[in-house]
Order: sequence, then C-alpha cells, then structure tokens
Amino acid sequence: MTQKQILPSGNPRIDRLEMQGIVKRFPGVLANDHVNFDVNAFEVHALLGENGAGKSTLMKQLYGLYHPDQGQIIFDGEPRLIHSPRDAINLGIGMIHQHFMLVDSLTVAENVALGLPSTRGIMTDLDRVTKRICELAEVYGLDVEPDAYIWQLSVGQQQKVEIIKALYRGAALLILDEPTAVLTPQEVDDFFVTLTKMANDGHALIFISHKLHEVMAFTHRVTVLRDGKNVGTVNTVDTNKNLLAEMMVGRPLNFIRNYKTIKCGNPRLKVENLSALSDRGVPALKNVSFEVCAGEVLGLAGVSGNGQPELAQVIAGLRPSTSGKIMIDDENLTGSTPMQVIDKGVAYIPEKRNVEGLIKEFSVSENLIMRDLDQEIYSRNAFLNMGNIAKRSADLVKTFNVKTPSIDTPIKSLSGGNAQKVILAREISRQPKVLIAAQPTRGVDIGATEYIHERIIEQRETGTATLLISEDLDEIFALSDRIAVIFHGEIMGVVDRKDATLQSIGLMMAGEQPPETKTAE
Amino acid sequence: MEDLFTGSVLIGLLASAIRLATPYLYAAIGETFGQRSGVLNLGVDGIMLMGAFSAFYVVFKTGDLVGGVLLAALVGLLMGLLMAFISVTLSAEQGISGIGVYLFGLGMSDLLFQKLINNVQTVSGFPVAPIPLLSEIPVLGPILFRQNVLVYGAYILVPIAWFVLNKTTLGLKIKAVGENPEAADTLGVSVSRIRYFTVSLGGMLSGIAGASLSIALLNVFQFNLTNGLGFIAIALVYFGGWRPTWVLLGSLIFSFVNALQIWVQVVGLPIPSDIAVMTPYILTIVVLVISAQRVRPPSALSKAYERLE
Amino acid sequence: PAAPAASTGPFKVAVVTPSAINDLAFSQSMYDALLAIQAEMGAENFEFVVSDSMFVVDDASSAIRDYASQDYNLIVAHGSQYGAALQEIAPDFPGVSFAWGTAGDTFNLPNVFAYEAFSQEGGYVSGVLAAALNKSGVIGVVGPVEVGDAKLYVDGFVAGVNATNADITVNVNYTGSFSDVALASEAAQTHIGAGADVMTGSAQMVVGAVGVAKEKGVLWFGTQADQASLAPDIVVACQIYDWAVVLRDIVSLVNEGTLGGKAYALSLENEGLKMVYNPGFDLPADVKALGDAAAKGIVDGTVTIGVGGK
Amino acid sequence: MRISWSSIFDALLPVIATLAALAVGAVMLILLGANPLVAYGALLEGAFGSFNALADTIVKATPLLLVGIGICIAFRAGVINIGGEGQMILGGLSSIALGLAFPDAPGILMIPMALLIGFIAGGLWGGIPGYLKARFNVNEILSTIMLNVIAVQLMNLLLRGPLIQPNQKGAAAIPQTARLSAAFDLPRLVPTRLHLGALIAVILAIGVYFFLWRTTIGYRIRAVGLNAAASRYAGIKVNRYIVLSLMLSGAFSGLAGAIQVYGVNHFMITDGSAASFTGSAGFNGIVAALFGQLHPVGTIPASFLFGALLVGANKLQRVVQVPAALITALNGLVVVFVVSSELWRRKNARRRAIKELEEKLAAAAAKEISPQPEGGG
Ligand SMILES: Nc1ncnc2c1ncn2[C@@H]1O[C@H](COP(=O)(O)OP(=O)(O)OP(=O)(O)O)[C@@H](O)[C@H]1O
Ligand SMILES: Nc1ncnc2c1ncn2[C@@H]1O[C@H](COP(=O)(O)OP(=O)(O)OP(=O)(O)O)[C@@H](O)[C@H]1O
Ligand SMILES: [Mg+2]
Ligand SMILES: [Mg+2]
Repeated sequence: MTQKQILPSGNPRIDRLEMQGIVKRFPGVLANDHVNFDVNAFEVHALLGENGAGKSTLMKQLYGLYHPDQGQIIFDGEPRLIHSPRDAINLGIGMIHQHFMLVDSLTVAENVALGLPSTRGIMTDLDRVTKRICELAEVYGLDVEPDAYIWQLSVGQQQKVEIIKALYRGAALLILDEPTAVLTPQEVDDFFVTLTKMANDGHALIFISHKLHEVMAFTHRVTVLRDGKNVGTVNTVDTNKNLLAEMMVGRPLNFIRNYKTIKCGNPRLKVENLSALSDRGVPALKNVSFEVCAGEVLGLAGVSGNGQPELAQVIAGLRPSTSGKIMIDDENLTGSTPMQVIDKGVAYIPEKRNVEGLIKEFSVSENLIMRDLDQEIYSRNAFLNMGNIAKRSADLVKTFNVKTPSIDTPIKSLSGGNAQKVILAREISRQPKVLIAAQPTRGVDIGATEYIHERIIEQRETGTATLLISEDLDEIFALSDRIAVIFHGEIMGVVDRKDATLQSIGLMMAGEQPPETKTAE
Repeated sequence: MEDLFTGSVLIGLLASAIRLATPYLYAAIGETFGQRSGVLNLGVDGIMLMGAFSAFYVVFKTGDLVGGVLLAALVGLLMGLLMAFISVTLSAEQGISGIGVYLFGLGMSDLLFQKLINNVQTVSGFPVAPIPLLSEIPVLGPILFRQNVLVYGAYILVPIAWFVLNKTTLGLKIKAVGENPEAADTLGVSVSRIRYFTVSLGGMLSGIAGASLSIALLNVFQFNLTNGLGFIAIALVYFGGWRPTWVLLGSLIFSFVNALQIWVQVVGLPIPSDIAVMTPYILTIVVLVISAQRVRPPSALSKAYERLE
Repeated sequence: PAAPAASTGPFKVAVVTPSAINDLAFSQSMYDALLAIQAEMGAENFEFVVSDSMFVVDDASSAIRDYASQDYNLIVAHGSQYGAALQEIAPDFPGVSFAWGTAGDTFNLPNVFAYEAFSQEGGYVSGVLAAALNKSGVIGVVGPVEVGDAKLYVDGFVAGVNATNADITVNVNYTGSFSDVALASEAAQTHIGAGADVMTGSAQMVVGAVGVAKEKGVLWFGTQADQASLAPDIVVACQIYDWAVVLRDIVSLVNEGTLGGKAYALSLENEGLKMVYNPGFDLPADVKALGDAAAKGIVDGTVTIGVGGK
Repeated sequence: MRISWSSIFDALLPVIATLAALAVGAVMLILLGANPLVAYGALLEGAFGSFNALADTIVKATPLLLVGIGICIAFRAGVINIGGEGQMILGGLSSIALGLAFPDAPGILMIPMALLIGFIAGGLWGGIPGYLKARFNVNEILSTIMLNVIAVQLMNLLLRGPLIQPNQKGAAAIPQTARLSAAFDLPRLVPTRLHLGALIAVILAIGVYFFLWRTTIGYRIRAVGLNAAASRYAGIKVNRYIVLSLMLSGAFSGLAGAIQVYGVNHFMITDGSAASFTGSAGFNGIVAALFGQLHPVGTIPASFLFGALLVGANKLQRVVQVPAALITALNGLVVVFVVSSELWRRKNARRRAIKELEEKLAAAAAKEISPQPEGGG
C-alpha cells in the first residue's frame, strides 16, 4: 500500500471515494434506491435533484449520521463502516449541513472550537481559535465576528460560520449541502474561489445546490438523482442548464418568462418613515418609505441582515414600530395586532418558514387553516367545521400541486418545497390585497420555484400589491416591476426594472447611493 | 421585637442560611450539569434519599464519615447511571422517568432503613471544623468559616462548576449538547456520552447532598428525610437560570427566608404558624417576579436525542 | 358479621397507622404496645398485622374496610384523621370491634372504642422539670402543626414552665410539617441561637431537633416514645404513651362480647402516660422531686394545668 | 388499519412492562421473605377481585384522570403544571366551604354548584402561575411547586380556624371540618363506593378531546404549545392562551379536589401534608397523563391502570405484611419500566412502516413486470 499524500491542511488526501448500491428506507419513503456515487481528489462533484430526491440522505450516510440499509462506502479501495460523525471526521470528511448545525447560545468561536482538542488540555483555547478564525476569514473573505453569539447573526452570516467550521477542520473530503442558498452573488463568487483553490490543492468536494448556474460555473461532474434513484452522471462541460433541469424534473422547463406589464393601479400599500428596532434593540429600520400599487410587484433587494425581516414583521404586526406609518388602501394599519393585519387582507410568506410560517407537527390541513381559523367556512361559535376544512384543504392541495400522502400528514414529513407550497396555498388563497413574500423560493427546487413564481405573477394580475423580499437577484429581476434596495435599514433607492442593471443594484446593495435615481424621481 | 435585627441575630440567620443551603447546592449544582446537557432529572429527591441512607448506614455501623460520603456518592452515581440509561439509551420521557426514579428511591431507602437499622437513631456526623484564622474574622468568620467539611465542599463546588461550564472544553460540549445535540453530534461530540457523564455526576452530587443531611446537618435518618428538598433544588436550578452563581444566590435567598421564618416564630411574633411557614415560598415567587429573568432553558432540555434514522 | 372468634383461636388485631411504625413517636408507641401485649399473652394467643404509613385517609379507609371484612377481632384506626371513615364503616360491620384514637368520641356506636392521651399532663411535668433545670432563662419548643396531640403537649409544657418560674421565656415554633426533619433541626438551631438551654418538641420530625440538641449539649425532653437512645447524654426524661393499658382492657372486653362504646384516656393516673427518666442523665434529686410532686398533684387533682379541660 | 401481532404487542406493551417491573419486585418480595405469588394474587384481588375492589380502583383513578386531562391541556400548550396538589386542595377547600355554609340547600342544587366552585377555585389557583409566566416570565414549574406548599399551609390555616368542625374548637382540636350534609354526597352508581365523579371524569375526558381537536380554542392552545412564533404569526395572542391553559389545567385539578370531597371523604382533615388529602393524585395524574400519551382519551385507561396498581398494592401490603415502603419502590419501578418500554413501541412502529413500504414497492415491481395494457390501473 502506498503512502497517502498529505494535503496543505495536514490531512492525508482521499484519492477516491465510492458509494455503491446505497439503499436507505424511511417510513413511507425509499429515500435512496441503489444509488452509486463517487468523487475523486482534485474534483468538485455536483449532486443535483428536486426537493426530496434523496441528496441529503445520501450525504448523511457518508457522514455517519445515517447508516445505509444496503450498499457500501469505499475509501481508496477499502470498504469502510462509518458509525458516527466522529468516524467520518477521523476519516477526513467534513460536511456543511443544509440546516445549520450551530449552537445559538454559543459564540462563533465556541461553535468552531466545539469537539476539537484544545492546546490547553481541559481548558478551552478560545483566543487561539479566534485568531485562527480571523486568519481564515481574511484568506477566504468571510467576515464574521468570532465573539458574536450565533443568535445575533443573520442567516447569511450563520452560513459563513458553517463554512468556517468546515475550513477550520481542514477536511480532505468536504460535503457542501446547499452552502450558497443564503449568500449574495458576490459572496458566492468569493466562496467559489475558495472552493476552487481547495480542489486544486487536492481536496475532494461534493456540492449540492438548486442553482444550476453555480453548478455549471465551477463543478467538474454532475450526478442527478430523482426519486432516490440515479438518473445519470455527466461531465459538466458536456451539459447545460436546460439538459440538467430536464434530467432533474423529467420535463423541460422554461427559464425565460414573458408576461405583460400592466398599468399600476392605486397605491395599495404605503409605508411612510417607518423605523423599528431589531431583536437586539438596535435600530433595524430607519425612516423607510415606499409604495406598492395594486397589481405591482415591488422587489426589495439587499444583502441579508439589512432589515428585511424586520420590515416584513412590522407590516405583519409582529414587531412594533418606533415611528412612522403603514397604510393599506388609505386605512392606517400602524400598531395593529397580527390578527387585525390578517383581517385587513395582508398575506405574508415569512422568511423563516419552519419557525414562523408553519407548525411542523400540525397536519397539512391544520396548517392551511392557521391564519383563517375564525372564517365562517372553517368554524362556527368556536367549533371547527371538520367537513369544510377537509374539503377545502383537499382543494388547495390539488390546485397548488402539493405532494403529500394526505391532508392529515404532518408538515414535517413533507419536503421543503412542498412545505413552502402549503404556505403559498394558504396565503394566496386568501385573495390578499397585499402580499409580503420574503425569500419565497429559498431552498426550493427549480420545478417548485417555477411554480411559485407563476403564482406570484398570477396574483399580481388579480390586483394584489406584492412586496417581494429576496436576496436572489435573478428572482428579483424576473418578477419585479420596480426594485427597491435596502441597506443598513435604509432604502437606498427605487428603480424601474427596465432601468436597473445587476451592477447598479449590486452597488446599491453595497451601500452606494446611485446618483441617477435622485434625478430620475 | 427590637432585637430582631441586631447584629448577632443577623449573623445567626446568615449562618443558618449558609448551612441550610448546603444540600440544595449539591443537588442543584448536580442538576445544573444534567439540565445544561439537556436532561431533566426529576429523580433528585429519590437519589438524595438513597445517598442519605447509605451514608448514614456506614456511619452508624462503622463511624467512618469519609466512607459514608463515598458510599453515598457511589450509590448516587449508580442511581444517576440508571436515570441516564433510561433517559439517554432508552430515550424515555425524562419527566416521568424522573418521577419513577424518585418513587423508587423514596421507597427503597425506607425499605433498607427498616431492614438494616429499623429504629430511628442518631450518629455523630461531621464536626464543625473552624478554619484557622479565617474563622476569627469578626462577623464573617462565624458565618462562613465555622461550618463542617461538607458545607465547605458545597461552596467550593460552585466555582468549580462555573469553571467547568465556562472555561473547559467539556463545559463547551455540555452546553452544546443541551442546546443543539444534533449540531454537537455532527461535530463528533457524543451526545450520549456527555449526557451519561452529566447525569451520573448529578446523581453523585445528589447522593452527597443526601449525605450532607444525614451525616453532617441532621445526623439522623428517617423515612422521607429530604421531605421534597430535591424538588426545591430543581426549582432553584430554574431560578438560577442554569448558572452556578445564580443557583448559589437562589439557594441562599431561599434558605435565608426559611431561617428568618423560623426566627420570627421563635421570637413569638403574633403570626399564625401556617402563614409563617408559607412565607419563604411566597417570597421566592416575589423574588422571581422582581428578578424576571429572561434566560431561557437549554433548548434541548428534556428532549431525548435520537438520530432520526 | 361473624361472632367474635374469641375462644376458638388467637385474638387477631389489625392496625392502621399514619406514619412508619419505627417513627420513634406516635405510630411506634402503638406498635410497641402491641408487641408488649403479644409478649404478655403469647404469640399463639395474640396476632396482629399492621398497615403503616397510611397518611392518605382514603387508602386508610380502604384498609380498614378490608380488614373488617376478614376475621379480625379488633381493628385499630390509630389516627384521629380516620374518625370519619370509621364512622361510616363501623355500622356496616356490627360484629367487629373497632378502636380509634386519639379522640374521645365513640360516635355512640356500640362497636367502637375511642382512646386519647392527656399528653398535656406529661407536658406539664416536663415543663416543671425544664424550668428547674433552666439557667439561661430561655426554653425552646419545636412543634409540627399547631393541632391536636402536639398542641396539647406543647401547651401543657408551657403551663408547667410558667407555673414553676414565670420569668422564663418559652419560645414556641411550629414547622408546619410532621415530617420535615431538616426544618425541625433548623428550628432547634434557632432556639439555641436565641439562648435556649432546654428544649422539647413533639411528633416524628423532632429527631432533627434532638440531633442538634445532642450536638450542642442542650437538654431535651421527649414525648410519645422513649427518645433517650437518640442522645443518651442530654435527654432528661420522656413522657411515653403506653397504649397497652387501653389495649389490655379492650381485648378483655371484646373477649367478653362487649365490642365498643367505651372511651379511654391515657393519663398519669392510669399509668398510660409515664414519665421515663433517662438513667444516663444525672438528674438532681431535688429537681426530680419537683417533677414527682407535679405528677402527683395532677393525679390527685391539686394541680390544674388549664389545658384541654385538665 | 390492519391488525397485526406487532400492533397487539404495542397495545399490550405497558402491561408487559408492568409485568417486568413486578418480576423485579418479586425478587424483592422473596428477599423480604414473602411469597410473590401470594403477594401478586393479593394485588390482583385488591384491584379487580370483587365489585368493591373494582369500585375502589375506579374511585382511585377518578382524581388521576381529572388531574391528567388538565395536564394534557397544559402540556399541549407547552406548559408544565406541577401544581395539581395545590389546585386540588383549593378545589376541595372552596367546595367544602360552600357546602358547609348552606347545609340546608337541596343536593341537586348544591352538588353542581360545589363542583363548579371547585373547578373555578382550582382554575384561579392555576391561573396564578399562568399570569406570572405570561406577565413576568416566571417559570411555571417553580411557581407551581411553591404554590403547592402555600396551598397546604392555607388548608392548615383554614381547617384550624374558620372551617373547623364546631365541636373541635379548643386546645386538642383535630383540624377537620364537619361532615357535609349527606344530601350532598355524590350519588353512588352501584351499591359500592363508586360515585358519579368517575362518570363525570370520563365524560369530561372525552369532552376535552373534542375541545382540543375540534374547537378553535383547542386548536390555538395546541398551536401555542408547538410553536409560539408561528402562533403569533397566525394572529394568536400567545400569552392569553398560556394563562388559559394553566387555568383550565388547574380547574380540572380543582374539580378533582371537589369530587374527592363530595364523592369520597365528605369532610376535610389535615395532617399538615398535601398527600393526606390528595393521595398524591396531583403528581400521579401527571404520570397517568404521560402514560396516556398526553391524550385525554388515552388518559382514561392509563388512570385506570395506575389506580389499580395503587389500590392493589395496598392490598398486597396488607396480605403479605411487607413494609409500605416496598409498595412505593414498586410503583417507581413500574413507572420506570413502562416509560422505558416506549422505545420498543416507536421502534416497532418504524419497522412496520418500513416493512409496509417494502411490500408496497414489491407489489409495484410485480405489477410492472406483469404485462399491463397501457392506461390500465
Ligand atoms: N429522518 C427522516 N425520516 C423520515 N423521512 C425522511 C428523513 N429524512 C429524509 N426523509 C425523506 O427522505 C426523502 C429524501 O430527503 P432528502 O432530505 O434526502 O432530500 P433532498 O434531496 O436533500 O431534498 P432538498 O433539496 O429539499 O434538501 C424525502 O422524502 C424526505 O421526506
Ligand atoms: N440572551 C441569551 N440568549 C441565549 N443564550 C444566552 C443569553 N445570555 C446568555 N446566554 C448563554 O448562557 C450562558 C451563561 O451566561 P453567562 O455568561 O451570563 O453566565 P455564566 O458565566 O455561566 O454565569 P455567571 O457569570 O453568573 O457566573 C452563556 O454561556 C451563553 O451561552
Ligand atoms: Mg437536502
Ligand atoms: Mg459569566
């Protein structure tokens, strides 16, 4: 046996990893059905598939979190049993998880240090860890504050902590399960530089994403899964976005959309000089003003952590404002309770859908009635009308094409995209006057994304005023009539989509005042 | 009445509070470790009783005080291991398992007592061990440094616990496992090993808490000697927001008010005894309202961790 | 409703007690009496069973009913809290004899005996002795809940002290519990802190107080059972309850066919209450004489305690 | 649903676990010199051996069930009510005070009023920790433990004072109330101790099931318990529902107290502890509810089983004359064994689901292989 090559991080290189005939069953789901997968040193191998195709499941078996029912995992020709993440770590495997694996009440440095030996015996060596984090942050362009508590960080920053955790451990094989879902385009570019460098150093990388342009941009090979089965493995240079999409979904998708622009009606949602505090008690919104007309989509672009969730929450009545006014159709909504806001016809697709938008243990139908419980069709004199609820839920599940075994299935057994459709079904079916959609397609596969976009457009055409909050500029450009940019809690400017370029919006997102918007007004 | 708050009375009350707080501290610090790692052990009181009996038995038969503490610690450790096995390995609902362990300890300690000793007896427990020099300090000396060894031990435990939780890699793992076991698991931290450790440690300290009653403070054993003290200790963990220093403060406040209520009765203030007895409990609630801590419990508290395979 | 099995076999007794039979207090006093009677009559002639720790009244009444439906000659409900249960059960079993205490009321039922203890009497004697031995001018009393037997004893004790030396302060406190040993111990500490050099207390949790008294060398008077074994150096005397006095009579009445209707009281006079002096404690003869005089006065009626009708 | 051996095994699991615990208990019995067969025979006889025994079991189970359904409500709302003991006491005290104040009222009027006032008093006592939690963020585990002690002292105070039986006034007073007028006794269902309270409890358990799953209030209580943030988003006033659920939970315990007074004891007496009145139902009800999977209907058999164990164990003690402590220890073992057996239930359910999946997949595969006309099926 030959001596293993050593990587710059000090870990021995993994030249080739193979997963053969992996079968994994869950109650009711065959998540992996004889899946084959391999990755080599110096390679970035993409793993693609719709929501629920079995990507994360496959990777969790590699990382020792799940154990395959059948099949084997072979490292450099040697079959290995991986009982736990500890085994995986010892073999040189690292993983960035799709759902953050961070301890909220600990600091960044503490999260990074967790589970690592300390140079100071039983005592922690957080100052060393802090120093090393700063170095890594410097090298890879990941700005995070090592002393901050995780709960203080935005999702984007938390994603960076996950990346730092993986880099810090210097794994020879790194699994990246949707690492870019919440990063801005610039951050993604920087991140890819890092990953490319790692691959060139001899690391093996597995990359999962729903964003095909990312896959096209920097991976070497692509494996596509559908319904837990291999569809095929291709070299990236031999394929294109459309072919990949077709492999995933089983039908062609159209990425370019054409819809008629309609004339803006009356201002439906009016926000004037709105200010509010964040959870930490610091100003998160500063004199924010804008209008959304009936039949219009206003896209709100911005890097995460600039006040977007706070804005949505204030409008939804979930967070008090410190000053300013919110009007809907000339009715003052400032200071209303969430219930009053709901009654005024405001629909809200929250960003943290698992935390805020859904009750995971509740069934699909229970989640569908969540915001309209007192409506006559659902209840009378506090007694639920089970018949109507079932009928209506079945209707919604059908119209919105939610893939679920039944309306009584708990939401937690649904795939991410389908859970998102439940929220959408609930909010849109309320015929809202105003729709606040925060990150509506985050983590959702391309088929579902297409579907959600179509619904938002459809809604727009019925006269709903939509505020679309998204960090995904593609989405903003695809759907918006006008685009507003938020930075540090302030609106940097509002531009018509046809006047906007990726570059001008990007600059505003970085905090630069665009001179032309002032004059254009 | 006017002598109610003279210096010497106050010193007496404080000394009482310090002494009374001892079993609470051992049990509550032990429970803090368990809860910080996500395990709610409601069996503390039962474990204390088993510890109290074991220690008493050794001292009654041999007079060996250290041996008594060691056996109490060992028995506590075993009961802790049992609780860990049920709640970690078998992933049982922690609240009920704890009640089961409590009932078992309550019955078993009395059964052993009736079979092995039979009659209420006293033993010579740990003598007061004044610390040279320090005990001569006016005011503080008699309060703090004229106690027995197990009392000192309880107070030394507080900074140690603080150190372990806040300054060591082990503490980091414990906190992580209690907040987000999944995250800890993915970093190769064995959730069950940590929980076994903290729960057994908690059991061991509860055993010593029992010993502090039976061979240091009361020097007797009787059916249900603890009289629910272990449950108050759990309450103090919540009161202390899972931090040793605050647990200490809570134990002292509760004990002080209890000592005060006895004093008030002894000096004959015209208050019905029932009202006097309920005062510490009312005051504890008032203190809770005033301090209104915004600390939330460890997120994974009382949740079994299983990889959802 | 079988006729009493008097002549055919052993006399069978079932007893229900609220606390453990080894509590060195209320329940043990009954248990010891049963053992004494058994020793007198012989194990082949006198059998008894016990359900102890029946502090849940509901469970106790199930037990009483269950025993009554078997062939026991006498069922003793040893706890005033069982009275109402007995009042309901006894009429259903007219052929079975019941006894309950501590109380003075047979509910006018022909098959119920009642027994109580004038525990204020021994309390008074102890109070007299305590006053005589006291030097600091302060005496401490640790009570459980301010009721019943315990309160009688405490009030008798206070009366005895006052009658002897009105200048002595008697500090009384009730811990609110029959079982909280730790609180009783702390109460004793507080009494000693307040200057007490003699103490007493009632109910099973006082062992905690005795422990403290022993450690601090403070004198102790006990009640209900002989507590000298707990602290041979400092226990001066204990008032003990000898229920055998009552049981003996009940057994013979039942054997003769009288199933109840009589109320008993343990007193110094009928020697159901006894002052037991700890031989290990060197009590000055003149002090003991004071105590004896008080006891004699209570018996012949020259001393009025002023508590509980005595 | 198909009935399979493994699902029958599941249903019997608590029983099997109880038997396993009793097997351990048998060893202890042998060590104590008792014959375990005789002992367990006595246990069964004591719990189920006769109509009277069965009635005793049900009477014992009644407060467990009432407290238990209250616990279900609280747990569903994400709060833990350890205050059952105190709430039972308040229910008992208030209802007896009413009954003693109007001794001549007709029973048909007094009984519902007394149960109602017990319900309300328990609810208010439970509302205190609810309010403290909602308003001041005081942990309810803590405050309910404290309130238990306070309730006991309140009971001592009242029974020594205003509520004391008139002829008990004086130094040697036993702190007990007079007996309630016999007209107020809850009607007996059959000529045993079994009283109307048991029926009320079962009906209420079913009612609470409907309340939790069929009304908007129940929906909101459950939503708050599962996810407070999402509940706020759904327009629910979270704090209000926390208070409400603790109040309801307390109210059912209060009702248990009132029923204990009107159905079983007919008077109140204190020895200074809560358990002498409640029989620890305030705690045991929690265990019963958890055995019943925190489902009000599941709590019905769970309470029955637990009641049987308590009643039967007392009989065991009487027959083989082992120390009462053994019974306590044995109960502890049963609790531990039953709760531990849950693991097998879950594992079984999972295994079954996966097996079903495999069968389904196999069937689908078989279908695919056999030639089928296009568009068929
Ligand atoms: N622990 C589990 N228990 C039961 N079912 C599970 C579990 N984990 C995953 N599943 C199911 O297995 C299937 C595959 O899930 P997986 O998370 O691997 O999908 P994915 O490809 O990563 O999807 P996404 O793009 O949404 O992340 C889904 O149907 C999911 O519901
Ligand atoms: N607001 C908060 N949200 C979440 N977690 C928190 C918050 N505040 C503190 N924590 C967590 O609680 C732990 C304890 O906090 P803190 O550092 O104040 O206490 P300590 O150092 O253990 O106790 P003390 O300093 O009183 O001896 C911290 O390590 C942190 O993980
Ligand atoms: Mg995934
Ligand atoms: Mg600190």
